[in-house]
Amino acid sequence: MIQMKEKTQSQALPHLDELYKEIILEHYRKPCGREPLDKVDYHAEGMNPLCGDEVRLSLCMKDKKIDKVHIEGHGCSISVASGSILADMLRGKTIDEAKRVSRYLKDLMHDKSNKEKIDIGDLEALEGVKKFPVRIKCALLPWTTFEEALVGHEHVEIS
Amino acid sequence: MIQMKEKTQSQALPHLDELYKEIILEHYRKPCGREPLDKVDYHAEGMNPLCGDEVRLSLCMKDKKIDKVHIEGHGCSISVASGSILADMLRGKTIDEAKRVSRYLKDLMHDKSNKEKIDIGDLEALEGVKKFPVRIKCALLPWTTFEEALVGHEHVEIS
Amino acid sequence: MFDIEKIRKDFSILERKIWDDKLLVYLDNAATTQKPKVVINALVEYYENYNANIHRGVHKLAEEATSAYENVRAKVKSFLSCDEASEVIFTRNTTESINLLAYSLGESLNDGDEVLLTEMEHHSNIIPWYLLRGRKKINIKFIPITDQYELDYEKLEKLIVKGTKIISITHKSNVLGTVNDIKKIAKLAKDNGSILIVDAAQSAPHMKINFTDLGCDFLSFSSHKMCGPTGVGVLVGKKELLEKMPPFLGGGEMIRKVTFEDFTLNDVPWKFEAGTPNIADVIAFGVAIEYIQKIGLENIHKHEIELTKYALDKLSKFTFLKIYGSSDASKRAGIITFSNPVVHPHDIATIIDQDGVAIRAGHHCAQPLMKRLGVSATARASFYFYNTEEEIDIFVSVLQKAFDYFEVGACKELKGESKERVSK
Amino acid sequence: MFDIEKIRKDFSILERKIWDDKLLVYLDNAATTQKPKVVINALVEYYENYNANIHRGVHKLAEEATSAYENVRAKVKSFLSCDEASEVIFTRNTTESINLLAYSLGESLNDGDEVLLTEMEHHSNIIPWYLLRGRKKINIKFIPITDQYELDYEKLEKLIVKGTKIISITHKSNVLGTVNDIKKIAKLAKDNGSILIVDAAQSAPHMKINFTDLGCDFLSFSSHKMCGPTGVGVLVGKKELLEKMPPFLGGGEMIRKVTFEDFTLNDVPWKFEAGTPNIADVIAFGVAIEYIQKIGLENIHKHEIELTKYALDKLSKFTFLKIYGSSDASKRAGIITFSNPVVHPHDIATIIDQDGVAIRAGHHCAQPLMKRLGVSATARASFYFYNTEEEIDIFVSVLQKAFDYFEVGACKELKGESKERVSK
Ligand SMILES: Cc1ncc(COP(=O)(O)O)c(C=O)c1O
Ligand SMILES: Cc1ncc(COP(=O)(O)O)c(C=O)c1O
Repeated sequence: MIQMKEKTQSQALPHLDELYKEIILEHYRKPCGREPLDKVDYHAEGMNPLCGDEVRLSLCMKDKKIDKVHIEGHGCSISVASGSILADMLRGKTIDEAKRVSRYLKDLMHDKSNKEKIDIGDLEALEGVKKFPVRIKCALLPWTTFEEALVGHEHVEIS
Repeated sequence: MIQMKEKTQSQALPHLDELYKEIILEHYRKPCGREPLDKVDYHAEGMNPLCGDEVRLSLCMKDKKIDKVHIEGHGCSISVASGSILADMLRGKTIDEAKRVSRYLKDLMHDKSNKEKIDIGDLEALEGVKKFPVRIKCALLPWTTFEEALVGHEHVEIS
Repeated sequence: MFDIEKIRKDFSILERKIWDDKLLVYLDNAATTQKPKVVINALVEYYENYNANIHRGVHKLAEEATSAYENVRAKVKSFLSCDEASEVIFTRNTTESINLLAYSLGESLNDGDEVLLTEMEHHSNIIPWYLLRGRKKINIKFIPITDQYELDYEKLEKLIVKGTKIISITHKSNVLGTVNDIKKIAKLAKDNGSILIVDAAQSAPHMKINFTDLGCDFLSFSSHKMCGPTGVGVLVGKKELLEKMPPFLGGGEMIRKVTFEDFTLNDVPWKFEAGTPNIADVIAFGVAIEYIQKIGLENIHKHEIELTKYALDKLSKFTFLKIYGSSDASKRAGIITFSNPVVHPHDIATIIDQDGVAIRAGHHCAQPLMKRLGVSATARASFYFYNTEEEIDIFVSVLQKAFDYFEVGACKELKGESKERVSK
Repeated sequence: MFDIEKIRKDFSILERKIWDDKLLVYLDNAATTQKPKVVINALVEYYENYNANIHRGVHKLAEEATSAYENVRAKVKSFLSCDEASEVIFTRNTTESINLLAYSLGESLNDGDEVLLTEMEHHSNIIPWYLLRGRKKINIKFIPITDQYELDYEKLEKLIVKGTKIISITHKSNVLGTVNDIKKIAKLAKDNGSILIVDAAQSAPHMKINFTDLGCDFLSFSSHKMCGPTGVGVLVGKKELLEKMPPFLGGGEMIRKVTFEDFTLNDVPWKFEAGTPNIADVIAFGVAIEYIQKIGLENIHKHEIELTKYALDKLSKFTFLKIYGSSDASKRAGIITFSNPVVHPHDIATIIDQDGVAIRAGHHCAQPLMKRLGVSATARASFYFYNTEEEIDIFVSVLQKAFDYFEVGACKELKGESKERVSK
C-alpha cells in the first residue's frame, strides 16, 4: 500500500520538451511517406483500439531492399512523427535491417538495453516518450503495423 | 453510516424461547395433516428457494368448507409447525375464512396491525418468529403455498 | 442552493496533487466520477462489521448483509420512481445490463426483425446488438442525427416499421451532451408495439429521471458514474416483461429448485442475478444514491448548466476550436467535446495533464459517431456538481498553453478546417 | 509456522460482538471469507487517490488506475502459475466465469454433443449448462459419487465418450470437502479431445494450484472467497482457446474498431471484458492475493487440516450426528457438513447464532447432491486460516446447547436414522 502511495504521489513531472522535441514536431508538421506507391509488396493496417489512432502502411521492394514506404492514417503528433521517421529510415534497408530498427525502438520504449549498434537517426528523438507511458503505444503503432505487414500480409498486391 | 452501525451493533438478543414455544415444538414433533386424502380439490407445491424447504399441500372440500388438509415436505421446525397449525386450523373453514387466517399471519409477521377479529388459535405461538427475520419465510411457506393452491390450481384432481 | 466548498470536502481526491505540486482538476466525469467519503466509508463499514454472503444465511451477519443489499433496490426505486423494488436488477455496469437484454429479449426475435439504434450510441449499446445479429438474422438500423447534433425525429418516425421489435437509445449522448426526447419516442414505440430500451448512463447521474413517466420499458445506468463504486450497474424493467423473459446467467440465487434433470426459476429480480452478487458495492451504491439525492438532482443539473455556460463562454475565445453539440448550454449540460486540426486531442490531453487537468481524448467509445462527425478523435471535458468556475479557469488557461505549444492560432491557414491534419 | 494471533489482528470483524456481547465465531468461510485490513485499505487508497476509468485515459489518474488494474493479471498469473498474464480474465464471480464459457464455448457445440458434470457440482456449474441445453440439443451427464463421497473414477472413464465435448468439474466440493483428481481427469480429457473446465471456487483459496500442471483448459474462482472484495471473479484459460472463442458480452474495451456496419475484436483478455470493469475491487483483489501468498498456501492448507481434525474429533462425541465426507481430515480440509434427523439444520444455525457462531444451513446450492445424500438440507461449518481451536471449542459447546434444546440424544428411537423426520 505504502509503496503504491509513494509510487502514485511522488513521480516527478517529466518535461513536455522531452516529449515534443523539435524534430518530432517537424515530422508531425511535414510527415514523410505521403506519396502513393505504384506497387505494394507488403501492406497492413494498424489501430490502437483504446484511442482510435489508425495507420495504413505499404511497402514497395526493389532488389531485396525497401524501395518506398507509404503511410497514412489518423493520429496524434507522436504516432504521426513516428510513422514519418519510419518512412524516412526504412527506405533503402533490407527487411532484416528494418526489423532491427523496429526492435531497437521497442527496447528503447520499454527501457531494455539493446547492445546492437545501428544508425538510429531521428529515432533518438522518441526516447522522451518513455517518460509518458500512455503515449508509448502511439510511438510504437507504425512499427508494430510494419511488423504485421511482414508476417501477416506478405506480398499483398493492392491495385 | 452511524445509523447502520447502531442498527447492526446494538440489536438486543431475542430469546430462543420466543421462537421455540412449547406449542411449536409439539406441532413439530407430532405434525397434523399427515393422513393422505381420497380426493384432492386444491393442490400446490411450495418451496423456499434460499434454503430448500419444501411443502406439498392438498385440500379436500365438502359442502363449501375445507374438509381435510394434507401437508408434507421437508422443513425446519418452524415451517413444519406452521404447516401443522395450518392443517389443524383450516379444517371446517370456508375458503374465505381460511384466507382471512392466512392474511392475519402475514400481517403478524410483517408487524402490521390487523383489526379483524378472528380465532387465531395456535397461530399466536408463531408471533415470536418475527424477532428472527430470516425465519419469517419458514413460517409463511405453508400459507403462501395454500394461497397458491387457491389461485393457481383450482380443483386439480390428482389420483 | 448548495455549498460547493462543503461538498468538495467530501471528496479527498480533490486535494490530490498531481506531479508533486499540481492540484487535480478532474474534468473526466463522463468517464467516471469521484466518490464521497460516505460511500468509501460504507465499504469499510461493511467489510469491518457485517461482511457475509447473502440470501442463504441464517446467521446474524448474513441477515444484516442481506437486508442492507435488498434495501438498495428500494433506494433505486425511489431514485427512479419505478413501480416496484423488484423491478430493479443489479448488474456490473450499463454494458452488462444491455447485454442481458440483448441475450434475453433476443431469444424471442425472429429472422427479419429490426433493432433500431441511433448514430450517437456508445459502443455498449451497439455491440450487444451486433452480437445478437451474429446469432439471429436481424437487421440493425441507425437513426441519423441532424447537423444541430440532435436526433432527426422526422427520419426516426419513418424508421419505426412493423418489424421494429426493439428500439434502444441513449438518453444523453456521452459526446454531444444532447438529451433525447424519450417520452416522444416512447409514444411512437408503444403505438408500434416495439420495446424501448434507454441507456441512461449519462443522464441518471445528472438529472431527475422518472421511469414511469418516461414511458420506456427498460433503463440502465452505472454506479461508478454517479458517485458509487465500480462494479455495479442497474437494469430497471417493467415487471410483466421481466417475468416473461428467459434468464441470462445461470447459477446460485436465480433458481428455485434444481434436480439432475432440470430446474425451476426464482422470481424477478433474483432470476437475473446469478452467483454471489457484488454485495459491498451495491450497499455502498445505495449510500451514493442517498448522497446525490441529498444534494438534489435539480441542483446538480442547474450547477452543471451554469458551469457549461461559463466554460463555453470562456472557450469562445479559441476561435480555431471546433465544438460539437448545441451552443445552448442548457441542452448539453456537463459535456463539452472539441477538436482542432492542428493539435491532436491526445496531445492536448497530455499537455494539460502536466498541470493536473484531467480530460479525455479519443473516440469516447463512439466510433460511429466520430465517423459521422468527420473526425477520428476529439477531446472532452465533462463536469459534475463538485466542479467550480475556478477549475474551468485553470482548464482554459492550460488549454492556451497547449495551443501555444503547437502554435495553434498562428497557423492561420488551418483555422476552421475540420478535417484531421494527417487523414486522407 | 504462522502467528495466528497476529493474523487475526488483520481482521477487525473478528472483534465484532454479535447480539451486543457475543464474540463472532465465523465458520461460514466456504460462503465468503472475511477481508484483512490491507484489502480494505486498498479500496480506500484507490478511491481517495487515483480513481479513474481505465484504458482510454491519457491523464495521470487514468494511467495509474490502468497500470494498477493490469498488474493484477500478473499477480493472478503468479498465483496460479499459468503461462501468461493475458490468459487472465476478470469476471464478477465464478458463476459468471462458467456462464461465459457456456455461452462462448457453447456456440461451437453440435446437436448430440455431451457435457459431463459430477453429482457434487454447485448450481453455478449446472445451470449454465442447462441453459445451454435450452439453446442447443446437447446431453448433460453426471459422474456419480461413491459412498465414500469421492468421484467414481471407474464410471467416469466410461462416461467419457466420443461426443463428450466438455467436462466441467469442481476441484473441491463445497459440501463434502472432497478434492477431485483433476490431473487424472485432464489426461482422460486430453486423450478424448474434450475441453476440461475446473471450478476452483473452493480450492483456490485453500491450496496451492498450478494451472499448467493440473492440465485443465479453464479454471475459475471468486475473489470474495479468498480475502478479496465481492464483485470479482477470475477465468483463466489457455490462450489458444481464448483466442479462437467468440466474445461473450459486447461493449467498450472488447472491440478494436466499430463502424455502422460491423466491428473487429480486441485481443485477449480484453475481448472478454466489456464495459467499465470493477476497477477498485480488482486492484484490492491483487492485494488479497499477495496477502494470502505471504501467509502461504501450504501453511493455510496445513492449518485447515489441523482444525478439521480437531473438530472431527470433538464432534465425534455427538454419535447421533451424520457427518458427510471423508473421515480423513486431510481429504476434506476446511469443510464439515452434518445433519441430524431431529433438529433441522436451520434450527441448529439459529440456535448457535444466538451465541455468535455463524455456520450455514440449507442445500448449499447443491440440491442434486443433497438428493444424492438423501437429505434436503445440511449444516456446514467451514474454516479459514484465521480460525482457531478455541473457536471450534465454542462451536462444539453451543452445538450441545442446540441438541439439548431439541432433546437430541434423548430421543433414542431416532438416533442414527438418516431420513428427514417430516419427509415422505
Ligand atoms: C464449488 C463452488 N462453485 C461455485 C461457487 C459460486 O461462486 P460465486 O457465487 O462466487 O459465483 C461456489 C460458491 O458459492 C462454490 O462453492
Ligand atoms: C452513454 C453511455 N452508455 C454506456 C456506457 C457504458 O458504461 P459502463 O462502462 O459503465 O458499462 C457509457 C460510459 O462509458 C456511456 O457514456
